[in-house]
Amino acid sequence: MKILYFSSVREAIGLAEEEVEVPGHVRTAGDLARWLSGRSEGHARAFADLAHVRAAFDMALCEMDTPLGTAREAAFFPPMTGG
Amino acid sequence: MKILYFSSVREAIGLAEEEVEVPGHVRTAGDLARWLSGRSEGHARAFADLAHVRAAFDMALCEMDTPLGTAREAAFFPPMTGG
Amino acid sequence: MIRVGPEDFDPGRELAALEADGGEAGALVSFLGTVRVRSEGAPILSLTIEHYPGMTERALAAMEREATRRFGLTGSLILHRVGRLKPGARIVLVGVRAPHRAAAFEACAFLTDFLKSRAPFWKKEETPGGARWVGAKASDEAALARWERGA
Amino acid sequence: MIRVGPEDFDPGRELAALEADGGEAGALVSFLGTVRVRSEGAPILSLTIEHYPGMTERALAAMEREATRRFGLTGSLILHRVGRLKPGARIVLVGVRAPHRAAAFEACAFLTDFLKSRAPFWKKEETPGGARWVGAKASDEAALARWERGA
Repeated sequence: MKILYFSSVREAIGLAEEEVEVPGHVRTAGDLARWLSGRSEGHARAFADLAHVRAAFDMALCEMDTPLGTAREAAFFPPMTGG
Repeated sequence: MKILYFSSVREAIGLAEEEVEVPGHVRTAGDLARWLSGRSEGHARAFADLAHVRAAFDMALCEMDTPLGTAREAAFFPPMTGG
Repeated sequence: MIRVGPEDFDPGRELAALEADGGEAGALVSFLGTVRVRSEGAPILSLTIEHYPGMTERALAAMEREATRRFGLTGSLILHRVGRLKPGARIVLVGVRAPHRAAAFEACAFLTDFLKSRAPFWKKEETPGGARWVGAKASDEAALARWERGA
Repeated sequence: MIRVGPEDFDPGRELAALEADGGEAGALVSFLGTVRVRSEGAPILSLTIEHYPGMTERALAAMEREATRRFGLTGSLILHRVGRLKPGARIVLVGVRAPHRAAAFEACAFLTDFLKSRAPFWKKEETPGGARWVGAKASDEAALARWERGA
């Protein structure tokens, strides 16, 4: 699965994107974030407080309890600040 | 005193403005309108229902019970429709 | 800045001047009103706007001062045409600058609401059925009530 | 119409195109957002806007469709810049056309509110004290609640 990081999440992890093999026990966006947080100190820092992380599956915003389903791309980022 | 008429009030009266000598018993904008309504059939028609007439003294909106005071110009017109 | 007259205006140019002049403000909101093409199904042939010269400018300047005070504007303009206009023609442009978007939206709506029923303009619509003075709408008075409550 | 990219835009030209294309609508409301000059007293040296390409355009197009449906718009545009911008530079232009002013004001505020916290943009401010990601504001979430109640 392709994982994208933006803004402060990208900076904490030090990567804009990576390709990962997601294990079967990862069922939701929150599961995915918790599993990714084991990959490095930067990942752990980025996902330390999921209340401040937003997620999208296949370019659609989702909640941390949204199931992965057939998503091929996931993205994690802080709350958005457009306009 | 200079009296100005606008929009449907002007059309009913057939005058855009006139100069009048206001008698002493005319104390308010409403008094003035009622007194003016005696000047012609057009005036009577224009002032038949004061609920649909607005007034200004010296270019400031006023109510029908506003005293004439030192006003030198009065205007009567229907509700405004700008914008 | 207030301007009332028969001349057309270029909204792009006017808003660019307001933008250039707006100091530190981060938000510019504008309203452009144009002559409608239809009135209750009938095609509009023309719209004629009558005004009370002198009082109009005073009323608009007072509204602009009040909006500036109330919403902390750093710049504003109100342009309003008078005379006989064709369908689609520009009637009015209101533009305001403020540090934040909420104040800018509020100020622009405030000015537009007051323009509708507290500035001495009157509109006469001409359709194939004849000419008639546009009536004031209850909804326009209702719109004003919101600002009076919040005063 | 949606456009996202690093290029500057000319609000006058964009709004003129929207005006020309707006059919029978009598009202055009626009919002222009520019980079502020100061942040909490410190001068802003630059503002860098990051985005999620692809998702941004989808999110803006969905907002535009929703505003069109909800407020009966006859035309609209959303332009948003990305990349490194200077103080005073244009960031975003939202323009909407509707038959009446109330719907146009509502729709423009609706789009601007959703842009703030539901489109994948992130802002980083550089001041003499360093660079920092701009935090989301509670007031921006509160602004959205108004539209959800009214849905």
